[in-house]
Amino acid sequence: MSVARRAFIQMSVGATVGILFTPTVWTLLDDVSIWTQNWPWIPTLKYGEVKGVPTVSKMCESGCAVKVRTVAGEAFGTEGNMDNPLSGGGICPLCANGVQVKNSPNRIAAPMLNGEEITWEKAEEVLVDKLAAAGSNVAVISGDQTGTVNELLSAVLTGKQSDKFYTMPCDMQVSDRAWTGLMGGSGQIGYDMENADVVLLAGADAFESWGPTVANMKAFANNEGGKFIFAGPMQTKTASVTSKWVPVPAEGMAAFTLGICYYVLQAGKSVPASDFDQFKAMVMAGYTPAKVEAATGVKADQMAEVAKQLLSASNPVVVPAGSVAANAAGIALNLLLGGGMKVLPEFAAAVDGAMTRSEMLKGDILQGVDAEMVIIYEANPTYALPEQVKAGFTVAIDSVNTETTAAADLVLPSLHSYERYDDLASPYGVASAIYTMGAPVSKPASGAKDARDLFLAPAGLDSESFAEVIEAKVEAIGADMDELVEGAAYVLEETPDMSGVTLAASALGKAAVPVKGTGAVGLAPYTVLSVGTANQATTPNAPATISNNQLVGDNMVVMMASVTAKKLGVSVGSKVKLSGGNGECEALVQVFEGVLPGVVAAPLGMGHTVGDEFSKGKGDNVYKILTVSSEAAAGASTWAGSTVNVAKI
Amino acid sequence: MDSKLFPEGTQRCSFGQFMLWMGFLGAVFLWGVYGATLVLYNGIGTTGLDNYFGFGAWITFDLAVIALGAGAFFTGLLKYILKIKQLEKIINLTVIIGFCCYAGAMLILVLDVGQPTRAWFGYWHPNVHSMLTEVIFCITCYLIVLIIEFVPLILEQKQLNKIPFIHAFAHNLHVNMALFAGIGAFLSTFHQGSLGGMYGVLIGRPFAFREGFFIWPWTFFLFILSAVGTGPVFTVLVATLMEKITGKKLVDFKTKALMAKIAGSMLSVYMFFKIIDTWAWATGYLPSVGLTFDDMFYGFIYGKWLMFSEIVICGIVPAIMLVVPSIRNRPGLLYTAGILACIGVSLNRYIFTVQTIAFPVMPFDTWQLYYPNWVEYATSIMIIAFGFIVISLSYRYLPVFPLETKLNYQSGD
Amino acid sequence: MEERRASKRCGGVLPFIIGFLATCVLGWAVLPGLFYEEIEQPFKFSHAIHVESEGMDCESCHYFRDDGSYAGFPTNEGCAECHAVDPEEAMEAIAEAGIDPSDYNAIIAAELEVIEDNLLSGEDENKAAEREYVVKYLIQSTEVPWLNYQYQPDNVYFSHKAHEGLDIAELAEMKNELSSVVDSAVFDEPGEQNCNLCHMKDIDKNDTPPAFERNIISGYSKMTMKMWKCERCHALKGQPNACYTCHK
Amino acid sequence: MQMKEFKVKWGMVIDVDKCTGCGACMVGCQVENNIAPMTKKDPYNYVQALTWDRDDASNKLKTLTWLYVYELSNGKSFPEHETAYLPRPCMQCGNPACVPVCPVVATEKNEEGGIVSQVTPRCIGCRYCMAACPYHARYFNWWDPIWPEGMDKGLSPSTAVRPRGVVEKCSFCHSRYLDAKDQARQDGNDPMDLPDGAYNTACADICPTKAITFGDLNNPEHKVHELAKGKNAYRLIEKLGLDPQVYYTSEREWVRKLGDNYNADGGAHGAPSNSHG
Repeated sequence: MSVARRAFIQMSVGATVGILFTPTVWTLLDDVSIWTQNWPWIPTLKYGEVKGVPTVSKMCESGCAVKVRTVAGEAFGTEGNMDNPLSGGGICPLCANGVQVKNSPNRIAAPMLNGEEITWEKAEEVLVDKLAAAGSNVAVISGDQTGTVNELLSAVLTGKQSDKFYTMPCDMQVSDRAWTGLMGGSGQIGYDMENADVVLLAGADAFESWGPTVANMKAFANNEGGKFIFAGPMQTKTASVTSKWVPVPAEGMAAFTLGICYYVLQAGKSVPASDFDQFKAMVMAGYTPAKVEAATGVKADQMAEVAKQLLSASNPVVVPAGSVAANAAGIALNLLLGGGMKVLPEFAAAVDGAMTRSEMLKGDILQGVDAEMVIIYEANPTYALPEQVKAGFTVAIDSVNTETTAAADLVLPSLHSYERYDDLASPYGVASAIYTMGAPVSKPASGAKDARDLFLAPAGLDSESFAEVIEAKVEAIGADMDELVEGAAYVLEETPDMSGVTLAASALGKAAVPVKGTGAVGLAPYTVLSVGTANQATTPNAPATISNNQLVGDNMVVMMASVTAKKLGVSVGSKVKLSGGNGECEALVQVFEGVLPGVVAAPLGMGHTVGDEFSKGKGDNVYKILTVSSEAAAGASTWAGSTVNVAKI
Repeated sequence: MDSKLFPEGTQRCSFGQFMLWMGFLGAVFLWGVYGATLVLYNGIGTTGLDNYFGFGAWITFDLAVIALGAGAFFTGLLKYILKIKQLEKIINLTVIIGFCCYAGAMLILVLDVGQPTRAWFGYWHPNVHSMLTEVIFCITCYLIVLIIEFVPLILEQKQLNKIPFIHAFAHNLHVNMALFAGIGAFLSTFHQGSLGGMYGVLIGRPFAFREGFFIWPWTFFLFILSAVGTGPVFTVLVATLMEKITGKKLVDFKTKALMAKIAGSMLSVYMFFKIIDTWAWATGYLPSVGLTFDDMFYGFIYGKWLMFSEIVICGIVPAIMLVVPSIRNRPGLLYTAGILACIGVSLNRYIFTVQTIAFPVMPFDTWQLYYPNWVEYATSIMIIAFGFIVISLSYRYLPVFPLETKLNYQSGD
Repeated sequence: MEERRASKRCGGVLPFIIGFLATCVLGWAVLPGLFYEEIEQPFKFSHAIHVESEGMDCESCHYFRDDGSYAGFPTNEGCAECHAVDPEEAMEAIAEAGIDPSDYNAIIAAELEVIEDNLLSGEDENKAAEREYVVKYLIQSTEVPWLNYQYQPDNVYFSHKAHEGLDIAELAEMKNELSSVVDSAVFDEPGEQNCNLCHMKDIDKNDTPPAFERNIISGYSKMTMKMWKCERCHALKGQPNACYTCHK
Repeated sequence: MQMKEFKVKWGMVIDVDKCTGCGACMVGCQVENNIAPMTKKDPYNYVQALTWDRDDASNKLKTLTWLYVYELSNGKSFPEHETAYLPRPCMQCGNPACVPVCPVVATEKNEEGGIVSQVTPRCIGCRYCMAACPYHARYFNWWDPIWPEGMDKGLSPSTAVRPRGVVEKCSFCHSRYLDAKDQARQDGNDPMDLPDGAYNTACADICPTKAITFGDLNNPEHKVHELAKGKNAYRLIEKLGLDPQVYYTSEREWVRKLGDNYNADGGAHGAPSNSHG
């Protein structure tokens, strides 16, 4: 071959060697390796000063005292607030996701009239007109149990001579019915689990869904050596850490509690209540262990054992939940034992014409609401109470799209907890009257305004903004604004007058009798916070934490003991239809031995039809199959004792 | 029309017929390409792999083809280093098969790594302690060697070979082929071993973990043996398949039998150690971590029958069939044994890949099932189609089989 | 035969050397420059004016927070302490003048008092720069998108606090080992600030900020310290080189 | 098997008897470490839109849960049945199975308190480490991370966002460690001798029952030092010799028994009641 070609080959060889003697190739490779490490579509981070700003979060039922973590002023996370007794550093899974919900595309951007976006001016106009037109036939449904906003809204009603104030069904309401209704007490019942040496959770799923969950868990954590016993139809998450689980059907809880009273009375305990003798007679006659065992299936010796532990304790406490009767029985038992049950005073009101908390809890929403105009504040009755609410004109106030806002005539976007002034007064169950408030951490999302301001005038207030109402509240209760803003809580030490409290003997005697529905199996609806609550749908990061015992794909999962499954002729994974109340649910079967035989446990809070992909179309809505039965003797309605028929499909 | 390109003195099917065949293969290949595109563009979430089964069909496929492709290095070793003349009659085919298998494995690996653009980090930031690094090194290097071994065959193509430069070049390569064969043998032996080592070193996976010799767990040596035990028979099977398809005799049975004999003896050695290893593992290691042999199996999918068929039906049986001359010399039985052996080694790779990670080590953890989805199948089949295409082209245009003319077009010998 | 071999020999060495030298020169002198594109900073910020004329010291903008984190670039909040243009007033004025707040040129042209009266600079050139800052960022309450000459990606956690104590004089002993990491010129006249070790030398005396040189492949700054440099110095100083010492 | 030992040894002691499985820790972890919520649709990927949906979070085999809470059962039937919840972070093993197998040194056991690092920009996504880890503590990004519109503005500064195709895992929120060291330097304290609590993980911080205790196992000043030696302390599948830096404790024997395999005796470390060191 020719010299030219060889020369060329050799030159290129030389060139190749030469380039290797320069940094070019290596730096080039290095740059390429870096190039492979930074993809343009992957979001980059924001840097700056990192702070933890204390405030309150209203996503769970009781509300959490939180610190919002911000970087360069932008909120990115939520952590607990060490200095606040409601948190002690911990928070619930819902509030832990607060910032993500705040930034969710599911937020409502602007006021809407029949689905059309309108201006805030227009919205206010419509609101005022409708209020005027409705006259006294106005109702309020509030999903907030602890906020001063309820004073504002109730004042609006008072101004219009209406008493139709409703809260969503909650333990606080049931407890109040028992305490102020049946037993003639005043103030709010609380339970001191932290200092008790024996705690009987009579149906109260205290570490997951009952009362101030986080405060309860903190109490549990700090209570060294205290013995916790859980009684209920299923082994809830609470039961996984208590030292004992006593299987008791929901409708039998009152009778079970009275069954324990039997032993306590036998031990000679008494209370200076006017109807004590009547009560004693009623229990000794009607609720002997044998009778209770017959009615509830709970073994007498189990009750004896529990009673023994309570009696031997120096500071026992019984935490009831479920029906009014169950609460009354529980309170009675506490009075007999004289342990860690507390009675909390109510904080002074800030708004003239506002109802007291007890008055607010009187309305029985399960009986149905029918009004010319219904104002719904951060509640989701269209989802949780599909049949109860009828209205000529509905105003829904919420920060995100829900079934309720979708169905409402007028929608007013509200600010997220982290964007507004809000407060928490004595969430139900806390051991002492405690007040916490929070100032805004983030700038409001574009278009968002504080919808509560629209009700200042109708409530007869001349304040500029709701913030002033909060200030008034703080002043009224005699707390220090600055300390509260710093995240500290204000505690009110005083006990309301207990004279004239009765044991509601006559009513309780009848009301405690277990009333069961007609369905084939009992239904134990349960709440897991990661799934959500009646008012708060599943949060963005929660789905990864929801177990396949609640949700598989888009199918809800119901749990039952193997014997129940055998009886119903179903097995793990079989698809079933549950029918009860006036509705039906579809679900997959999971066998879980921690459920009372003859009972099916179903998770509440799924099956949303409106919202983001994290809740919409996930599972089915158990509220549809709950049966409302009336506790005639207690003059209230309850979901306890719901039953369902199960059909394989 | 392309008859000028055919090897000296051979006949091939009509161009139209050939195109039809290629069209079919091409279609299958494109189906795989579609699957591959989805994987590369949307991410590996597209496949049936998950957090429990990070390794699945792809890795199994890779290990299997690499084992079966071992015919290339081992035969090369025997022919060039140990100078077994007989084998030159089939050596070309072994090289082509080796090339297909390794090239295919590489393609699959590109899909299998989550960040293909970083695949070369194995060279840029190597971790010398990792068996996988060794694999990456050896496979890439060995693929290059195979290409070098393949090139002269291409250059011997009738028309190309007329060019003096190419002729000379091809000749030079041939002279040095022994060197490459040597390098190839070394590289291939090592990564066959490393592939086994990959599993043997998993201290967290009782199903696969093995003690070993120096830095190499026993699986290291077992994988080498199983590969050399099956590679040659696989070559024989391919040759036979080609004969069936083309209707020509391509390799004389004497050579096939020799290959089978070699494979058979290696396979026997392998089975001997494999059985000892399994026994030691079941009775020695497992109890030491609180586990029993039975714990390792579950239901039908992960049942004991897998290991039984691997070791007995597809291990001991073919080993015997191949070493016993009277059986080996019956074509039908030879091929059966060969097929069994190949299934055996593939099963072994599958068990080591999937069952290893399927066994729930934490007592409260559960056995999970793994189903590869069509994307994994399609891409794997794509590789097989690729192999067929390469071999078809080579057969049609390259002088792959030195004996072809002798066996088919000349009467007697 | 003879001449053939001869030609082979000379034909062998010469072309080789030519090729070798050619690429060497290319590789060292020409190619490296081709990998960078120059990007100007958002506006002309003069360190010189702030430091020399106004007598500010580095810490007044670049300081450690109480948690030990480092406030690198000043925020509008900081700048507003001196550049006292009230965004709200300014926006109102702009609205009154009927100008679109995003139309910077129009705002600048309008020479509104709220802005003009509060400009601190003397010379027009500097005034223009200051005006640009005020109009584009301060009153819009958007932070200045400074280009960081020492840019590091999100996966790097650099602690200024940990490097606060680095002493140039001390490092001077390792001058040679560090030659490829730190510009040797730094060691010639060690300033009391050790920032020069990694940051642009004597930036505090700089009037017009130099362009940001962006690598067209990696997108990093030319001055971005690559990992091997960090590792070199850590090794020399006996500091850990664990991944998590610097990565997140 | 040589253990790597360092002056500081960050570890956890998780009290199974306190964990109610509420899931707050898992949410806190996702938020702290920028783990995107799982969305079925990828609006930015046209090809994705053409094919089937991405996995949703109900498929536990495709989720990214650095910290995962397992539900344990004593296997008995009603009424003897009992449950417990066991949070499982990365064990940060002293003798990790995952580290030596990585072909590109994307993960290592080194100083920084013996936390097993995972550097995702280096990771090539071969998933060999996942095959190696018996705790399933390592997770693969099967899909690109996508935050629903607007949600990506609230990202945490503590962890870089990972692209798809790389493996990631719990890092004990180690950038909080770096922060804590800076704080110490600022206050003139020794960054290598942090007081108990100065550095805490997101999950331990947020846990309402304080079931998770975090600290330096080597430092007698730290609570974990004693807790890890408790008579009910144990570690998961210890017999394999991975030497985890995460300890569990439970007074319930059936829970402890579920911590390791006892189907055949010959266990290197014996019963879980006395298991450490």
